[in-house]
Amino acid sequence: MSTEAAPARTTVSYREALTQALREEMERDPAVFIMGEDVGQYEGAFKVTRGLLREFGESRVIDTPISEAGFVGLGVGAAMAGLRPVVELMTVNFAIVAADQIVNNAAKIHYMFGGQVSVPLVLRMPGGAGHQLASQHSHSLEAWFTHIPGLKVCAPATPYDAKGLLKTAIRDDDPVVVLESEGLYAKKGPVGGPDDLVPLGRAAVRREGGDCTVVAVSRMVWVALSAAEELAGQGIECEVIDPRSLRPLDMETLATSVRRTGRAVIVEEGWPECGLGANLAARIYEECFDFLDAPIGRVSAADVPMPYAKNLEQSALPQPRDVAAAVRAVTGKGA
Amino acid sequence: MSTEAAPARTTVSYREALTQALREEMERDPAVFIMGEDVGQYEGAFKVTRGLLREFGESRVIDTPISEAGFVGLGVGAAMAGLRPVVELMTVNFAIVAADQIVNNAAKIHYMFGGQVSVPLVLRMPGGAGHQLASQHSHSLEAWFTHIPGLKVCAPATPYDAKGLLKTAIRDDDPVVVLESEGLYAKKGPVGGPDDLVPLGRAAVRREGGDCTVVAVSRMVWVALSAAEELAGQGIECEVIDPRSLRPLDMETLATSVRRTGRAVIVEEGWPECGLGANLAARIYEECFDFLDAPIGRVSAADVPMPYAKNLEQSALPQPRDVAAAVRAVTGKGA
Amino acid sequence: MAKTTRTPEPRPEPAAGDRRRAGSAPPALPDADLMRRMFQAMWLIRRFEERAAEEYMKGHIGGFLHLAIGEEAAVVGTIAALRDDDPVTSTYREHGQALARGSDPGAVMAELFGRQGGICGGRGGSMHLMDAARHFYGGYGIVGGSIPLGVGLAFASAYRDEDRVSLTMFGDGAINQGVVAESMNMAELWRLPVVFFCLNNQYGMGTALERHSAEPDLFKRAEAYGMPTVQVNGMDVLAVYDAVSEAARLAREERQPSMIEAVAYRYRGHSMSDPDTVRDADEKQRWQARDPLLTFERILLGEGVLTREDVAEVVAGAERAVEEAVAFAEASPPVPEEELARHVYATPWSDDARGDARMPS
Amino acid sequence: MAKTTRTPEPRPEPAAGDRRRAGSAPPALPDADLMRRMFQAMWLIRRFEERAAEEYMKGHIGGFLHLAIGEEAAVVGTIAALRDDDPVTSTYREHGQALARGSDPGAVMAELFGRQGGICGGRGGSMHLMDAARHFYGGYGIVGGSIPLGVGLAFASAYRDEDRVSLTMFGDGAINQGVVAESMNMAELWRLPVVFFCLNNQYGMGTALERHSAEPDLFKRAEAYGMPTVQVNGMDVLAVYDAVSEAARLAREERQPSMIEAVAYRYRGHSMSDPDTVRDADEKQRWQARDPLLTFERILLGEGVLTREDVAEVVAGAERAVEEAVAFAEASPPVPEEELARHVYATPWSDDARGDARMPS
Ligand SMILES: Cc1ncc(C[n+]2csc(CCOP(=O)(O)OP(=O)(O)O)c2C)c(N)n1
Ligand SMILES: Cc1ncc(C[n+]2csc(CCOP(=O)(O)OP(=O)(O)O)c2C)c(N)n1
Ligand SMILES: [Mg+2]
Ligand SMILES: [Mg+2]
Repeated sequence: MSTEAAPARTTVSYREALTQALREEMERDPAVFIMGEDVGQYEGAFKVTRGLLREFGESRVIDTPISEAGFVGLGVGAAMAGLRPVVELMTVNFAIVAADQIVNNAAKIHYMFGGQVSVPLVLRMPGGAGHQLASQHSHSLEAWFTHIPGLKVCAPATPYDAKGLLKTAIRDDDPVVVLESEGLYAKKGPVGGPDDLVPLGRAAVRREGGDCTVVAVSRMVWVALSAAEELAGQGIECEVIDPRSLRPLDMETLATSVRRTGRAVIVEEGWPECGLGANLAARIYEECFDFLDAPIGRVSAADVPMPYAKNLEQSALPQPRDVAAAVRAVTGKGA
Repeated sequence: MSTEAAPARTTVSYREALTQALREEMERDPAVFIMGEDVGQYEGAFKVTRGLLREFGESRVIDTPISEAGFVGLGVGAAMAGLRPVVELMTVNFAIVAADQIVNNAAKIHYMFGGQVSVPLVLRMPGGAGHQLASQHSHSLEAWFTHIPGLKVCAPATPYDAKGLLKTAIRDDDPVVVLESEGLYAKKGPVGGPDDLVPLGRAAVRREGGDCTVVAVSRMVWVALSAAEELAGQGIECEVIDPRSLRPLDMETLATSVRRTGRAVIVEEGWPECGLGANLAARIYEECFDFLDAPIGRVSAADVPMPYAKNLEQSALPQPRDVAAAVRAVTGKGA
Repeated sequence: MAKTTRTPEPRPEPAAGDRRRAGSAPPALPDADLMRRMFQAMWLIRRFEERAAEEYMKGHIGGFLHLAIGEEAAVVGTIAALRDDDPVTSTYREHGQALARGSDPGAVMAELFGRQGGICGGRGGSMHLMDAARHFYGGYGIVGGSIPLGVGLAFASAYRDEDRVSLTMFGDGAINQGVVAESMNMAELWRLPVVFFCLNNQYGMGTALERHSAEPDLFKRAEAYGMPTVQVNGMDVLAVYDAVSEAARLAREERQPSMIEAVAYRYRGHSMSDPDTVRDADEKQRWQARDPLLTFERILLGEGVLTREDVAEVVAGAERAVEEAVAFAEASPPVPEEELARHVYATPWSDDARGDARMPS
Repeated sequence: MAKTTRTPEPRPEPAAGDRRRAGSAPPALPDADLMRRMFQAMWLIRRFEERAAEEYMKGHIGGFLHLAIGEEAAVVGTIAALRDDDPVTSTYREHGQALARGSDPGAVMAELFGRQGGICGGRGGSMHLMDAARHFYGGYGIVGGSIPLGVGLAFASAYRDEDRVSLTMFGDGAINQGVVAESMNMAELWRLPVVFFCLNNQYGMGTALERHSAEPDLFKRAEAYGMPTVQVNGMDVLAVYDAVSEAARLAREERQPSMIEAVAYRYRGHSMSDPDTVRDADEKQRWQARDPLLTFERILLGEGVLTREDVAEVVAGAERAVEEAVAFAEASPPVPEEELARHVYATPWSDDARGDARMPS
């Protein structure tokens, strides 16, 4: 079930894994094009589109004005006509000005017109915090997008999944929101080849263990894994599960694990109220009620706008020690 | 704890209750003004501002262009300067184009500038479905707003609360989102006088009962109450609780009830994934884990864009029979 | 198509629609057969909407019902000037666009009735008609929100090196949505084959043009992007036809986007639920006197294209078509409730949890 | 202030900034004392930002750091022409606006350092400076998002019948955010006392003006709303001062909003993390040759307002002020972590659940 099980060809960064996915899919299908702010000449704010303008030219790698609502809507229209736009939002924070195009057009068109046209649109956007970018530039809006039927949503945590999920998203006939993590672009790992797709709706077990199931999303997978390391030293074995795809959600893998461990902690980078963690918790309680030996632990960002000061920001974000403490609390083991 | 306990002066519609709140607060404080689409000459799409243009003139009742992002932002700026704008979004569906102004400005300004200015802004917006308005006009976005620290959010279900909460919101120094219900404007009930405020963060027990706690929001309170009636006939007594305010949330009242009944059902008009119901469920599980005799039941809208056809729409929305079925399931009583 | 005003509309008292009043010499008339079909379409739309209003009152139609009665010239003149495969997008006030494109009136009425035989299977209703096979890409409910979609359809045409022109229709109130400005800038920046068609009926709901737009000459909005613009008499189907023909030619042959402002008037309230108390009676009467159907009838009789008998037959034909449409709608079965979650996704997955609504198929 | 271009900037090779080149005869010079203070402010900003860049490299400053080096004329000419109580809003590139308004350089540097003594208590950082006491209403990070706030501040002034003018500064790239169009329409529709100041440094991040705006003369955007506009040489502090003085007069005395496009250039990359590889070296050199500090120095020496010694003293004074600012910032304590949830709400509640972060106080 672990993606690492899949045949890994090379070891590259999460950033380069995304670039590979884009390059391969553009080579495969002429209907695929890239559009966004500074994706061409500037090669992307996070350099994910490096080299693509040179390779594919201005007709397929398009620098836009700072008009997110406009070019996301343009992407929806182009997708209705059968093209496969991959629209980059420089960050998830700027997707908010395009929320109406995403929620009222991309997510609704296939349904409200009775299935006459589909919207094979990919919206790539990095999110998360940790670089002192302060309140307006530190959002994790997994919950907002996952709330919306009509969208598909994934959040890769590894280079392998970044490549495999982005390729799947590009080939999918529905609008897919690919939530990347600003904190993971430099992360290195194995990636698959041109035909190694990662399906939507399949979680990955990142670490096996019998004492507590830790469900962690995107960058939090790594936070959870380092907490699991620490806990292992104290004799507490965590099973770390990465849902990878948030809509659809692989409840089976989550529930199977929790039924076995009887304990769960959820780790998210976003806010606690009406967040992803609350949703995962509610669904796990529903499916594992009789198996849970303790309430599910939730580790989220503090319920505050993100502060600039480094010490405040770090204390607002989930740290390995917070995860470890939550696991100790739900297992009743350890210090 | 029930608002009906408070001294009720007259019996008016939810719509008129809101009008009274606006009129009284505008008379009380010259810094209060109303702004929105067709709130003046047209007297509001739902006639909530009826008569106010005549009473207070064009300087305080302002018809806007169809520019939600622009006039919500204008309201934020005016609030920073110390005015008390009451901005009407014709419906919650149109607040989505203004999401950035709400999330990145209204909710963040007090914090990110270290408390130098506050944003005493009220955003009124009706939501919900049931009138065959189809996919783009049927949103219930309680979860989106409640997710955001820096905002306060309430959702009145009765005329008394509509008036009392709106007055509280107008006097509050923080941005408050008042989620009204299109389905409740005609609902009649008692209302308080000019000084009867309903505080944020205090739930109301709408009906007492020992078998199951039913937490219902906005219009769903009435759906829950009619289910409770039906169930009472079958010997199942529900305690129906209306949180009224979603941020802050009165967990104490909810938890106290669930600890007593040992069973809970949550009824929301919005979507199930990352919705309000999942959040309320997660928080109740956390605080009542050892008291719950069964998993919490959740009744939400179907996880689909809202269809136009009447029969489809009705089957997509929570009905009393759905609530009754959920209560029977969690109590194990009744047919 | 210069950056100047053609067949100007002196507001608030515009001259009766008549292209002979146009500043420039009128272009030659379209051929008689086309004009006959345009006249038929205008009457079909008029009768269809009058009947829809009745059915709404009877409770056969739910939700919002926005009528374009009075705007038939702008609607039909536009569609008639386009090629059948030119993509068109519109607002919630779009029955006419679908009918003018040739959509089956029965399927459109059945959609308003929310039946299985509806053109969108009952999912969309009056505000969300679509006929993709006829390149009518839909009616949308969020003001302004459909305009970038129209630019996207133009982008696809250019990307594939096709010569299709995308036309997107919107109202005077919609021009105040920021996304319209964003769309115009991108269209001109990338020279996309799109026509921005603003059907200026001088009100956004209850708000008069002068009370929502600082500059009532809306075509000037597009000039800010260096785009050719024109203002035409939207009550004159031929004036609209000429303007759209030229705009389509510019887009098709020169990849030059442009904006048309067609000044018109709606004879009914914003929607069936609007008591229409804001607009004054005189104003309505003045515009009633310029009914686009009568204006066009005068021209057609004058030019000898139609006889009085022909006109009567056109009206009767529209009547028959609407009768049949209602009959079809009434006979159409309700949408099966098992289909609630159908079409949420084009490629659904089978979810392990919470029943049908979670299991699109 | 006519809808015409003043001190035009022939692009891509603009003439050296000099108001004597202006089409119209130059207005009289501001008084010597004011010009001296403007010159001091320009140098303070220049040195402050050069030093901030160094501190960023040393890791003392985190997040994004956007420098306005090269744009000092536009910043100082603007603030100098306003009254001290005229509200000003800006973007994330706003160190200069705060300093020009008289904010304590130490408190600004401490904010960049994320310390308790920061002007926003370390919550905002470089992108979110505010000095409400000086009517500087903040720097904002969402492009375009702050512009309606500026209109709202103008609205408040008009609502209270005050004569304050709100000026909102934004970049060339920001003009493509739809909310800017919405804001301009409302400002002119309601005649609000606001000045839209577009600091056109000809790039939005790595995208050149011609590649993001269909019409590179950005002032034309405001003409679409019937607003007076002017384009000025943003490298010439006096040209900017004149334009803003007139715009402020229009807003204050005639409640007439207007737009100023100041054409300038930033000498550094978009932010410290921008390698600045897109812009070519020649272009940068041409604009370096027109350094606004040197241009102004020439004028001040020529007019006999300053001697060479005075100039040296101004530069040394700026140096000293920045030294003190850094010393203050370094000495300022870190923000106490218990204060994480402080200022989430102006009127907090005490929540019964999940600890401090849930209990703003
Ligand atoms: C973003 C948004 N805001 C508000 C509304 C409510 N609304 C529906 S139609 C309308 C008026 C639109 O006027 P106009 O664009 O002139 O089109 P018309 O109805 O006159 O054809 C309004 C305000 C909406 N649907 N979307
Ligand atoms: C809505 C939004 N989209 C994208 C960004 C990322 N971004 C930050 S600054 C910038 C360029 C802005 O250019 P301009 O308005 O000319 O201002 P300048 O940086 O040149 O001063 C971009 C794209 C953002 N902050 N907000
Ligand atoms: Mg209109
Ligand atoms: Mg710029």
